[in-house]
Amino acid sequence: MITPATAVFIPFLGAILVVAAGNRASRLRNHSLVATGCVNLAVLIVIALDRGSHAEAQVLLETLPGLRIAFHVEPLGLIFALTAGLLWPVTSMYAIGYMEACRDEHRTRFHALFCVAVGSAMGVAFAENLFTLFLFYEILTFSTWPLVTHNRTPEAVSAGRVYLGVLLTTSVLMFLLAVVVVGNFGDTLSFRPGGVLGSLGPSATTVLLLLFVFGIGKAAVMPFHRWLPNAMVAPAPVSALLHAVAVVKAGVFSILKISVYTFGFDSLESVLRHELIMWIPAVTILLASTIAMKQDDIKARLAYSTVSQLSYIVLGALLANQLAMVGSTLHITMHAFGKITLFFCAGAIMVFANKKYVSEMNGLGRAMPWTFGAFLVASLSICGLPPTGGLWSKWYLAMGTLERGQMGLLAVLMVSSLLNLYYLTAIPFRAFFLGGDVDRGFLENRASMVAALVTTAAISVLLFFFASDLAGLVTEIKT
Amino acid sequence: MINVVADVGLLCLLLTVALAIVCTRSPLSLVLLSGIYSIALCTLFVILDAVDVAFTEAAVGAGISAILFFAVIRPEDEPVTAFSWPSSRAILLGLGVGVLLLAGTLDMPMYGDHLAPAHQHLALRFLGQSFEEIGIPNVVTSVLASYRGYDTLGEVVVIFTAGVAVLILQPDNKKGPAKPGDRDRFAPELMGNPVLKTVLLRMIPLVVLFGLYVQFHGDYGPGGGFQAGVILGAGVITYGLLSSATRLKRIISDKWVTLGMALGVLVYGLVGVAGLFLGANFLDYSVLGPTQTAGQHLGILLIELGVGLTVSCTMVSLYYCFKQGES
Amino acid sequence: MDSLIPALENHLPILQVIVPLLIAPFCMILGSRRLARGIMVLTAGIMLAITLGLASLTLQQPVITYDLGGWAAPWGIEYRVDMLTVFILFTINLVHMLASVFCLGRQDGNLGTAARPAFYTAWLLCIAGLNGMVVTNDAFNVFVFLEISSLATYTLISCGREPLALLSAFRYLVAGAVGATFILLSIGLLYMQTGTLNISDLSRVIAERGSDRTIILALAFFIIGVGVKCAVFPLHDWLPNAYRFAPDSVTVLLSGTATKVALYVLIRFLHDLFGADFGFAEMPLDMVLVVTAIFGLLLVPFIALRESNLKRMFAWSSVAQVSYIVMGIGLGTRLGIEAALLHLFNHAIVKTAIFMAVGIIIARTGTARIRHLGGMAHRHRFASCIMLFGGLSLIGLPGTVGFVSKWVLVTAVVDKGWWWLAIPILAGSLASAAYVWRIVEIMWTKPAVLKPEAPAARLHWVEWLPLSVLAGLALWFGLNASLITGLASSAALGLLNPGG
Amino acid sequence: MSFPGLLNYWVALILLVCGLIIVMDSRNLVKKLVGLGIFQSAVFLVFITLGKKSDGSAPILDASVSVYSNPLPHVLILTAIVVGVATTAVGLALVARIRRAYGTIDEDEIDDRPEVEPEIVP
Repeated sequence: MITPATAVFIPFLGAILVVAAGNRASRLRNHSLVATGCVNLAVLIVIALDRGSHAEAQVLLETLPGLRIAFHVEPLGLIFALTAGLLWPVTSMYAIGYMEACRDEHRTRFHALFCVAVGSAMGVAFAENLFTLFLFYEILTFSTWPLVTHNRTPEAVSAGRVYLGVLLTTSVLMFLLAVVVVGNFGDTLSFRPGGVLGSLGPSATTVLLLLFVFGIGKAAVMPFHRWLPNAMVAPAPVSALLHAVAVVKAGVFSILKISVYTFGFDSLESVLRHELIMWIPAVTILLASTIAMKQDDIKARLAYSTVSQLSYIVLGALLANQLAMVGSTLHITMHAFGKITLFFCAGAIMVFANKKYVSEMNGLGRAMPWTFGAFLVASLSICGLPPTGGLWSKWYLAMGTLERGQMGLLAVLMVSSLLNLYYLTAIPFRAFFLGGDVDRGFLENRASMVAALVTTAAISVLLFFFASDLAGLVTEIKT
Repeated sequence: MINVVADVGLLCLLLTVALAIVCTRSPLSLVLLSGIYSIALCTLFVILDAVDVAFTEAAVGAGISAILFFAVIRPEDEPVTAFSWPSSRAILLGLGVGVLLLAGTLDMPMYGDHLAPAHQHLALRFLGQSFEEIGIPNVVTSVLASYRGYDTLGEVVVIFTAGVAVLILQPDNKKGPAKPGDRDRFAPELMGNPVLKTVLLRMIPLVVLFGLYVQFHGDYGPGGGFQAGVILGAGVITYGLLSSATRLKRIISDKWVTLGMALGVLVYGLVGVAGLFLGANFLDYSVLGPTQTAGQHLGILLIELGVGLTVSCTMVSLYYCFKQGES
Repeated sequence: MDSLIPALENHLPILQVIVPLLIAPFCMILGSRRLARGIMVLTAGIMLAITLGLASLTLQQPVITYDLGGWAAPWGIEYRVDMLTVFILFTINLVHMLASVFCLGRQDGNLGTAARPAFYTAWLLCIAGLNGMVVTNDAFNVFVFLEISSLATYTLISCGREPLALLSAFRYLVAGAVGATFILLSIGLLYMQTGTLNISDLSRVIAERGSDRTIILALAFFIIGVGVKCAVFPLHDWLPNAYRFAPDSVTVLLSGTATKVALYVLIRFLHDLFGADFGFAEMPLDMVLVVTAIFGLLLVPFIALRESNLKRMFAWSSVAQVSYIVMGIGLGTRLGIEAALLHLFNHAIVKTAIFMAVGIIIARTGTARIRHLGGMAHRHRFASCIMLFGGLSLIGLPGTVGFVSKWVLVTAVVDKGWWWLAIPILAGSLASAAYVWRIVEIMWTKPAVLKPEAPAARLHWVEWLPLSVLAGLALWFGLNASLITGLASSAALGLLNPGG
Repeated sequence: MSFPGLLNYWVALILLVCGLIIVMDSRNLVKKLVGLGIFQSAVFLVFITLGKKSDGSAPILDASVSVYSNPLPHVLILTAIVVGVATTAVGLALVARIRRAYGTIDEDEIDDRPEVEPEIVP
């Protein structure tokens, strides 16, 4: 019986397997980790092919009348789940290599929590209502806290405090409050095409929208973005999968899903001062890009780049038209593949060359050609240049701004892309063309890590050719 | 008229003593003052027709409480200054609360009002029908032991709980070396006085006899198991004070005292359970005898015995425990 | 035999109380500690069984009454069992059952050999008193049984190992006695104006003759008196130290039962005695209770955050959690009471589990200082995980019982039209997250401060079994709360519409 | 309006406040218990006064008497007095133990002592 619930529970099962195998049977643990990922991916593909039959809510438990833990399949969630599901086995392989290279003692805990986090992301993707969404959103928050503080150093612990503090404060004070408002004043907590807020007035809708946009702290809309750069103390695979894909995408995905299925485009358009609200993510896009340019630590630069890119998706959600929605959804996938490649590369540079600052990377290109090659491809995808998938998402987003007649926002998108181009491609440029006289030999000696980053870069390129299928999937939504 | 004058006079006395207590710091004076307070209060209760309550207050407030306080206070607690005003914060708070409460009293029925709601509802039946239903003239005993017999079971359990509590709280003697001599600290000469000793020893049988009278006459006059228990306990304790607690323990060991405490509660409870087995409700005495009043009589006699047993044993137990604490 | 069983069925309300009440002195007579412990657990089991029996009876017949001594209601003392009674009985007897199993694995405080059976006697008296307060329908009888349980509680608290346990017990005694005397005075004033003591009869007479200043005074005295016993925010002073210095098993018992029964008495008196019309329409009781609750749930977590002792920190958290229950009661609506009851049950099981886990850690390490907790999570995994789970429930995260009751509470405030109250409720949750996470951070990420204790003391079944049961219940009711919500909702309905 | 009127209640009220002041204000544990006793006795006085009927007599049935005072408050206060003395006894037992542990019965002196921490091997 393959249902969305299966896809949610397989990673949790994987966590149990990993704990059961433990450090003593480390080979078994590693194999079961990758195998779980592959099984999960297979299940997701089966669900995707058979998506029509899972559109109805599948209720697991009814906590209270009206408060159900239930799953369903719809295009947005499916695309998010497929993205995370495809990247998970790849990241697992990378993580196994990385953690062995770091000789970490707590690998079992690490891998088990990783599984839990992926499972929660699946839960967010397939959530049928706001309660389920919030439940898995919070499990995701708490299960990634030990990963952020994995090193147990004072910096890691204090970064963990910021991480949890921001995410919990926003989610409890605003997100939960918004859920309460929807539960009590909306028609239902379930997600319905066209929205469930028919009876709510425009001012209440506006407040509610702001509560969601700022309350979903994982979307890192400024000023609630501080947790993301802080979370970069975590090991590279965590930054890669969780802080480029699962956690942050869970945030923006939630905003997207809520704007499509809880508000509906009609409600969104009725929001007071809509133009002004759309400028909230736009400001974040520009500011974060500017800050990213100044960062020398490569992971910090990538983190601010993520903050900036996430707001593209939030902006797409707020634009409230079909083109922008397609653009946002595509951007979830495109940015995921691009950014995970960048984080893989950053991790590889850290492990192989023991470098973490951009200014130290001159001339590393010859020692690590695959890594920096992949870095270049992924940078292009983030900037939205052909021949990468990133082009299409930005294309649709730009069309969306045009349809709404927001030339200012279009300009923001363009300027930000230019900034991306500057601060991302500068890194492979330095590696290949500057300071080339030092011969370091060939450093890329862990096949699993290199394979992972090359795979994700290749998929970024492949997505350039298959974007229309994804876009077609999104247009199935009746808005 | 004389009642009213006495009432007002006693109220004034109570107020004076209470104010004195507020300002006194010496524990010895405090205990003596609270004894005076109790006696004034119990006289006032007599004037207000509450003879049973007055009896209890006399036995408890002026009797047992004082003995217990004396067992705890020490000469070294006496402060340098025996007198101090309470802090202004407390006085202000007290005055504030008092004025608020004063407003609340204005709707209350006047003193002695025959038409007050309190005298209408339940009281009418107790005064009018208890003699047919229970068959004893002391209405307080009827209500106490039968209509509200379950409260009295609770009361006995409270006493038992206090006994258990004090037993738990008595210090373990194994920890500290026991000092010889367990005479009362505040009046060693007094208790050592041969005249007093002889007289008091002769009086103990009379005290016990009086206690038994109160126990069994409670149906007809003021008194009952509780007062009797206190008097009996006091008699036994007097013996301990005059000779020594150790000698008293040889006659009535603390194991027996504990047993008696528990047994009294059990007697009371089992009389109630007997009702269950005879097909009635818990504590329904009517089924215990051939007629309703006979059953009630028997039930009340038995439970009063239980009360007396628990109370007297608890008193002795308290005495033992506090003695132990002194050594 | 066949005739005895239906007979027993009729007497279940009284058996609920007299079984422990009469077994307690029996325990004392036996004089053996081992026997006393066995009897204690057995009694707890019987009491839980009686509660379940009563529950099945109330399903057939919404209100069961029992005339003590065979005297009809206003003249004699009456026992009255309805859904609300059963709900509370179930809560406290469940907690008591598990706490007494847990107690088997603990040293019984700082006691001499002679006093050891007495500890179990006091334990049984305490729970008997609490049960008596729940079942009775007589105002004065509430006072008597309150005193039985209170005296036993003071005694149990004083058994703690540290000498400050004595002072804490003494302070609780003074506070408790003042509170109980206020309640007594309130009962006296009510009697003065009505001439009766039976709760249903009182409510009838008050409704007939209307309220006056004396009744208002009685209400005020009652709220203050019972507020002390519930440890409602400004009257909570006795609780933190009492919980901290009490023996671990006693803390476990008290946190799940004593304040809960006091809260029940509050609900019962406000609705069944004074009447909702008087308390909530004529008097601004809703405002008073809600405002104190807001202060409690926003301020207390900050005290907990600065606390240096683990046990006292969770005691402060109890004060904060009581505020949520008081807020539910203060709303005065059906949903409000439902939320209060749910939170009462949830907090009882969660806090009991937390104090058990704390007890396990203290027994192994000999300290409850928070700064000594570094790395404890890796040494005592099971207990730490339970503490974490309990902590998440205190915060009220979805998937835990704490979420369910807070959700219902928020629904209740919105339903009453006071939707702005949702903000302090959520802020209170966040504030509790701060103190819970402080502990989690120390236990999981800080280096160990203490030497590992020499023999790795394994968990005994009396430790893990009750903990697992509680954690299982908390998890199950967090995910599927329909059973407990249904019970709470019908209890609240029965309270507000006793007829239908 | 007969003379004592509400006087008994007012005096009871003052006694109540006196008791509260003693309990709150005093630092001596024995005095606190004495204050508690006064506090409780004020409530007893309220009950007994409300049971009084003018020209009544004690509620022991007798052919020569026609007006009896109300017996129910007497019953309640009998119980309450017993409860009070039980509380006092437990309180005093606690005070005796506190004295053994600290050598004093003054709250300030006890509070001034630093808390004893268990021995810790770092």
